[in-house]
Amino acid sequence: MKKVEAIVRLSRFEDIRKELAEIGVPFFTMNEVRGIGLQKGETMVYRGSTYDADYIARLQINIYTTDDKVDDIIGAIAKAGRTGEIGDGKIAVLSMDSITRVRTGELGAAAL
Amino acid sequence: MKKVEAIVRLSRFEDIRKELAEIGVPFFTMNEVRGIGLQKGETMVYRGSTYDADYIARLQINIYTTDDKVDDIIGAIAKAGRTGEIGDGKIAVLSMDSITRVRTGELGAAAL
Amino acid sequence: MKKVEAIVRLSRFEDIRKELAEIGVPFFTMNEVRGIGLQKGETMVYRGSTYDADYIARLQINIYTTDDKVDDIIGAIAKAGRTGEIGDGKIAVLSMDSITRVRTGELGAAAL
Amino acid sequence: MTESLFTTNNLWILISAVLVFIMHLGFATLEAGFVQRKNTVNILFKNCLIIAIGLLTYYCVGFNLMYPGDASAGGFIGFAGFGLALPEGAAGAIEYADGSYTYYTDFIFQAMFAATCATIVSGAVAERIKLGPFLIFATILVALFYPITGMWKWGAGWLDELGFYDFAGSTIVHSVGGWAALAAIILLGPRIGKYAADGTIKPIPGHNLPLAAIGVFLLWFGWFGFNGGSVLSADASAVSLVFVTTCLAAAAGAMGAFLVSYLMFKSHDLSMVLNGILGGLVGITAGADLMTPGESIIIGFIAGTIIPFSVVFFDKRKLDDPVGATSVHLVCGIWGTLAVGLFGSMAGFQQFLYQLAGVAAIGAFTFSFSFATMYALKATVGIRVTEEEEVKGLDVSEHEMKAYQEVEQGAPFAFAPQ
Amino acid sequence: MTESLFTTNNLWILISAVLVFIMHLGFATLEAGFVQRKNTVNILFKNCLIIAIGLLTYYCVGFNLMYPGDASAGGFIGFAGFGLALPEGAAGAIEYADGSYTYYTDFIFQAMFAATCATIVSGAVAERIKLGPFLIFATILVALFYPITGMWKWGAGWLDELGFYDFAGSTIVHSVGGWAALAAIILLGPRIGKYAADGTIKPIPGHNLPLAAIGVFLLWFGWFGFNGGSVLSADASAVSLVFVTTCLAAAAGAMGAFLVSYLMFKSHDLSMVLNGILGGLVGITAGADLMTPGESIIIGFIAGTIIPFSVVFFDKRKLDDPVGATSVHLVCGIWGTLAVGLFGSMAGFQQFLYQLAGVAAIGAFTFSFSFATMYALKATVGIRVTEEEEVKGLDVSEHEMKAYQEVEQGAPFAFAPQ
Amino acid sequence: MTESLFTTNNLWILISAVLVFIMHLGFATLEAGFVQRKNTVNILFKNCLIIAIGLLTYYCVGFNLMYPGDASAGGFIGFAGFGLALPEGAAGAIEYADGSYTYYTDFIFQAMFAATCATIVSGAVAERIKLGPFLIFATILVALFYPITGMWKWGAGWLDELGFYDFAGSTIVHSVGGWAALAAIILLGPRIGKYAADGTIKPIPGHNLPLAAIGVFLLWFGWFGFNGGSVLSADASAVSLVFVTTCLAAAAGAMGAFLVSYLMFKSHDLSMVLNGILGGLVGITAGADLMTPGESIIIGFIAGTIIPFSVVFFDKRKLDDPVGATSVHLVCGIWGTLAVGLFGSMAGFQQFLYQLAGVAAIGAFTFSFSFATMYALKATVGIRVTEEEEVKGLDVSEHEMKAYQEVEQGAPFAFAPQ
Ligand SMILES: Nc1ncnc2c1ncn2[C@@H]1O[C@H](COP(=O)(O)OP(=O)(O)O)[C@@H](O)[C@H]1O
Ligand SMILES: Nc1ncnc2c1ncn2[C@@H]1O[C@H](COP(=O)(O)OP(=O)(O)O)[C@@H](O)[C@H]1O
Ligand SMILES: Nc1ncnc2c1ncn2[C@@H]1O[C@H](COP(=O)(O)OP(=O)(O)O)[C@@H](O)[C@H]1O
Repeated sequence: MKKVEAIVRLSRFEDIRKELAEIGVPFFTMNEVRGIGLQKGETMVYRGSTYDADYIARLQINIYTTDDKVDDIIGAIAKAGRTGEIGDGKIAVLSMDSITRVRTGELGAAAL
Repeated sequence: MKKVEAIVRLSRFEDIRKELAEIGVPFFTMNEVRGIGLQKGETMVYRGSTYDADYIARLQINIYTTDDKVDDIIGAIAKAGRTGEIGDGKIAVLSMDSITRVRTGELGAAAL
Repeated sequence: MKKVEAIVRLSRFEDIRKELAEIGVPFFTMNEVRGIGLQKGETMVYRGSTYDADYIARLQINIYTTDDKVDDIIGAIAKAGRTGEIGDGKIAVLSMDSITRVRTGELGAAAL
Repeated sequence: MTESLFTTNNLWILISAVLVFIMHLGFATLEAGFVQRKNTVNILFKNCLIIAIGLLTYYCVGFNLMYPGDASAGGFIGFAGFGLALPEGAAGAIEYADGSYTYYTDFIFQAMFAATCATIVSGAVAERIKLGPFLIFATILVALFYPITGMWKWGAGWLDELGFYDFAGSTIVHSVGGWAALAAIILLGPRIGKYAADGTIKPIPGHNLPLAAIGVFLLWFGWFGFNGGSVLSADASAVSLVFVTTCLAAAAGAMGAFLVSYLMFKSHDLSMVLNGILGGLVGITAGADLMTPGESIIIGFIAGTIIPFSVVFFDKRKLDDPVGATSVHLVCGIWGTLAVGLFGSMAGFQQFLYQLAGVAAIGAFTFSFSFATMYALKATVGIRVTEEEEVKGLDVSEHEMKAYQEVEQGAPFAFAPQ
Repeated sequence: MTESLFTTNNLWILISAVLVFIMHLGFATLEAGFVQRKNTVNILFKNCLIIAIGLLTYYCVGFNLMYPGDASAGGFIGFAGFGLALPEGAAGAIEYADGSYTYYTDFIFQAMFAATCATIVSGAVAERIKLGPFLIFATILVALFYPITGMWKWGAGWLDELGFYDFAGSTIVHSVGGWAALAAIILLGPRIGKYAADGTIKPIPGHNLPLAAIGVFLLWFGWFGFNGGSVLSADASAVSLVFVTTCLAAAAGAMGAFLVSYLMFKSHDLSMVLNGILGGLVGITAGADLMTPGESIIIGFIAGTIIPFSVVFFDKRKLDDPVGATSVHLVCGIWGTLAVGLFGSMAGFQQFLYQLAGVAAIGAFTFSFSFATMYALKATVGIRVTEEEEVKGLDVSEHEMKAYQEVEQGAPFAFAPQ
Repeated sequence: MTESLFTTNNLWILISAVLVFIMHLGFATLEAGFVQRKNTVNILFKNCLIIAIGLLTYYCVGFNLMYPGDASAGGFIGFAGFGLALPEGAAGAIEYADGSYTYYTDFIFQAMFAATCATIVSGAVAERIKLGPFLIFATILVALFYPITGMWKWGAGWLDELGFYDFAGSTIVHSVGGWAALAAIILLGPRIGKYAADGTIKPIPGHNLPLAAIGVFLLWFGWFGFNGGSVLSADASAVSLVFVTTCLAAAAGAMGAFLVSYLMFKSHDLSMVLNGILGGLVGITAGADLMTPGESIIIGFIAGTIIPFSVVFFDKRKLDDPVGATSVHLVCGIWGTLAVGLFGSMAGFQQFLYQLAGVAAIGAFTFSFSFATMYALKATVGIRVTEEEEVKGLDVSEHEMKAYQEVEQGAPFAFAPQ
């Protein structure tokens, strides 16, 4: 079982969500993150001094899934999340030992 | 060593915390996440139009732990986090290679 | 490939960032978390009643990296993140199966 | 009385009405700042409706209940009919109040006071009361209870005959609101989570203290009209004295609350200082025209020192009042009313007894009728939201809205997308 | 006329100007509260510049275009020259307006009204208009369009001759702003994301409802000067009646919007109640001096009930107006103007026709000239920010600032570091 | 002088006091908006206490130090005793100020001005000063320094004799506050993180610009009383002229800051426009009664253009002033005072020298005494919080509170639980 973590642009969220739903992955968890990468933050001005916003607002999408779906998920996110501009983000896959559904105690694929 | 990640209801937090303390896991890290799952967000109304809140506010609890405690932790969270209603959340276990305590540089179980 | 997760003090962020840049790790993602550990939250007073802030604000730094850099990263964060006071935080290393760059679809080290 | 002086007098009462009006914004922001963010829409909604309901019901029945004129039955109750009835003669008849103001000026100034009363309650019952029953209760309070006891003094009723004095309403407005609030919170019970299983207090801090501070400054601002307008003319000497006593009492209230809360809790608690200012203002209200500047400082300072004790007292008795309305309006209202017997140009034992009588009579009436009304509502439609609704917050459960929307167009979250 | 009465009259008009001034803060906070947080700096910036531009252009040309005196050409247009020209005699000549106010008082009171007009537009076009073109449009509106139609009535022009009545500006101020707003939003198009591909409305809730509520209360507060000052003297009888009708209409507007939006949407929508209060105020403005209290309640209540229908109507027509300015100022402004023919001391079929004529003439003029101006701006410099800028938010893309900074010194985020 | 005119005059000064009062809310919100969120409670707390302390100390000593009457020693210093002493005759004796206002009116109007001074300092020293020493400094400033230099001019002292003119206090109020602020920030040093190791400026943006905008509008609102009330009567001609010059200067200040900051930084910086409005207001204050409308626009515009230069100047000199108080109150205050010698009915070389003399004398006195006081405090109790406290934020370290509480009952975080 795997956990897929994707760091993506906020503006691509709606499309990624749709794409994931289409490949049968409608459920996930997400949180706000701040990215420091090739793409730089906006240049801001305050009282005559300019400064760069250090980071860029990003969305992290976390999906617990079975091994067979991993490639589809990566494909879906890569497709819907792409703008082609620097800053599109990353998709990481981590090994997951187990998953449990709190409501029922079900384990593994049944918990998803 | 493992990292246990649990996505739970905010309203169950106090109980989960107590339950974890009882089984000897008083320390952890948490963050706010937004869940998209079987349970749908609230229906909201604004100026005559209704819309659904896309996501549901959830809490993610992250616990770094030794292998032997994993089952206890899952049990504790599953017990205290359960309401029986759809939307209670998930508990995932990820493999962790190492853990270091920043203050001392201690490694492994000693770092916890 | 590894994911390094570090829970650190917010006030150490600037130094950690510099230290990471020096060892050739300029890019990462971070998010706000709340820690419950040995260090306790501030004692607050409101209308005559005291209470403890349950948690402590912390920063989680997430770095996707190749295996060879892991030790350097741990070293850098441990060095720059240390104050020596209780509450300096933890650095965890998780196994990562793959990493993809959304913009290009590149895989593995090329994606970083 | 020249037309010119009449115009000036009338203008001041009108401007005072404007100032008292903005106190409603003061209450709205104060209360909004002191509740949790999840109940903000609810408290704003209530404050908007209260001023609307207050003005309309005072138009329909309140004014003629409070100032029944000849229709008064023994000084206890009277009613001069529904709606407004312009007295014989032109609208602006200079004779109406001896050249001080017109009939309509009288109405609008009094109407602004009336709505204040219900607003006091809304803060105390915040975060857990059902919207519908609250609005019913507020309507009854403004339409009936407030004008009835108001008439006892200001409508030339029996308390006025007796010798009771309440210049601008420490008792008639503030304590009345406070008694009603007390009755309501006894029946409502504390908010979920305010008390741990073992009974210790778990503070539920307000979500936006700048809003609360805005509220307090606006209330002070409005109080210039509340007290200054209660002179009921623009008389230079009287109004300027009232301005000085009002301000010095507010300032002394701030210092009193500051010092006592520092001594008691070793903290510089902004919420206490804010309440202290209000306590000083409520305290001076009964005798703002009777005190020297020095006396007003004493009265305000004592009111300020009362606040921390009172807040802790109510909290310990599990009378949960998120904004401190009972401490500010009820306790300091009583203090201010009694202070008329202790300080200033009317002070004296006899007067003190009259003041006690007024406090007791109005308190007994308002508390018992409020309690009965709330009790009836509780027994029938229920007055408290469900536990689930309360935990979710009234904004989502009663209004399907959020006060601070996070979702932005083009992005699911609250910060600018890249 | 005694010097003393003159001083009092003049003082009231000055104080009214102060009250109307604070309406600009009301608009600023109302609009800021109803937009998304990423466009907050932009809306505040526009509101700061509008009042500045409004006052300066009204000084330069507006005042003498609106009150051309003998320079008027057949009551349609006239211009008495640039800048202010103190009439012969002392600045404070009691003769200027028959002892009601001085020349400078006249100017400052009128100037405050003028700026209001442009502010109405700023809310409707929020979150997508370019700053430069908006400021050009606002300047033209205040400098030319508003004074021209204003003159038709208040400058003793042809509509005044005809018999059209508009006490304080339901049409002359509010509808004019509303028509200009309508023209602008037609040409601008809706905000990105307001409509799904299939045309369904996707609400974009305001980011800070306490700010919006502050705005509405401040507007009501200022309206005491807007309507009360339009009596153009401190006449006790007239001003006090206007205060009563204005307040009761606002209160009834709140109730109307509350009830209808509950019946229509089964929700207690704060944003509707806030708009309802404003609708009631706009509605009573044309006839605030003509109505009995009872009639003012009817007018206000109807205005309030119009709001939810109107908001939904515009939304369905894809006329995207984030703050409801067209519903409040245009629709209720028309309603209030027509109401003068239906209720109150001037009611009558003849009068109704005059009112219709005024609404139509001023509407046609303002809408077409506003449309033409906006069209020209659109065709040349463009009036809308790019899609990318809109999604990012105007604060970052036009101002390189954020309204609520998250980064704190010593810590990258918005909470206290340990 | 009729009783009626007396009543009107007095009423206007009282209303002006009310307007000046609300400037304290303006300062509180402006300063709160411009600091980081972690220091919000602290700045609000200081603003609450300053108005309280200001009123009380002005009552105790300030008023009689500023207006010593016959007790004045050569026009340099004098003291008429502690507390207020109602002059012989009735409180409202029409003779007190020749029928313009009563003794108590005089006091309350002046007391509101006094507190303003200390508030100016609180913005500049925000985010790093210790609460206790700040309060001590503010008390000394209001109780001693402000009344002493104030007496030199307004108390009929030596500067008044000389021919120095300062209508409503560009120097006497604003620059005095500004000099004290400058002395304080020199001794305090910049906030941690404001300057990088290499000396480059790292901006620390304010946390809530809507609050700051509310502050500026409220200050403008209050300025109608600040300047309008300084006419010291309701004289129709004088007050209306002052209203016009004040408003036009504020508007021109906005435009000046807008244009210059656009030319200098290529940005539409809201914080600069907000400061520009205030700069225009401070600039016109010294000669608001002497200027034509056109001259007031010039003075205001120049004040507005000064702002961006001045802000950058202080920033470059490492004089860290989070709210721009020194630029607004000190620099524009000096400009406005000198402008009396350059424009308007008193302009002339001789007058310019008098103005220079006043600026220099008051500046030298206030700066050196403020510096000495702060220095003494620094050397004894210390004036700056520890680095740890500063990084944590003063709200948590000095008040154990947060301005925006995140924890909600039933949930550990700031959004509605499900
Ligand atoms: N090594 C890394 N570890 C964790 N997150 C990273 C890493 N590199 C990049 N990111 C995240 O991905 C985002 C996009 O990366 P960036 O280098 O700007 O563009 P791209 O992925 O298109 O080359 C960054 O803002 C950051 O959040
Ligand atoms: N595949 C998944 N990956 C990540 N998070 C998930 C996944 N499925 C559900 N979740 C999280 O768990 C929460 C609860 O899931 P839901 O399906 O609503 O209820 P239940 O777990 O009781 O069946 C969701 O809101 C979401 O945050
Ligand atoms: N077992 C754990 N799992 C996850 N996070 C932890 C764990 N233990 C501690 N932490 C995180 O590390 C932070 C610091 O830990 P703490 O025990 O206070 O100090 P130290 O690491 O210096 O001993 C905590 O606030 C918490 O966020």
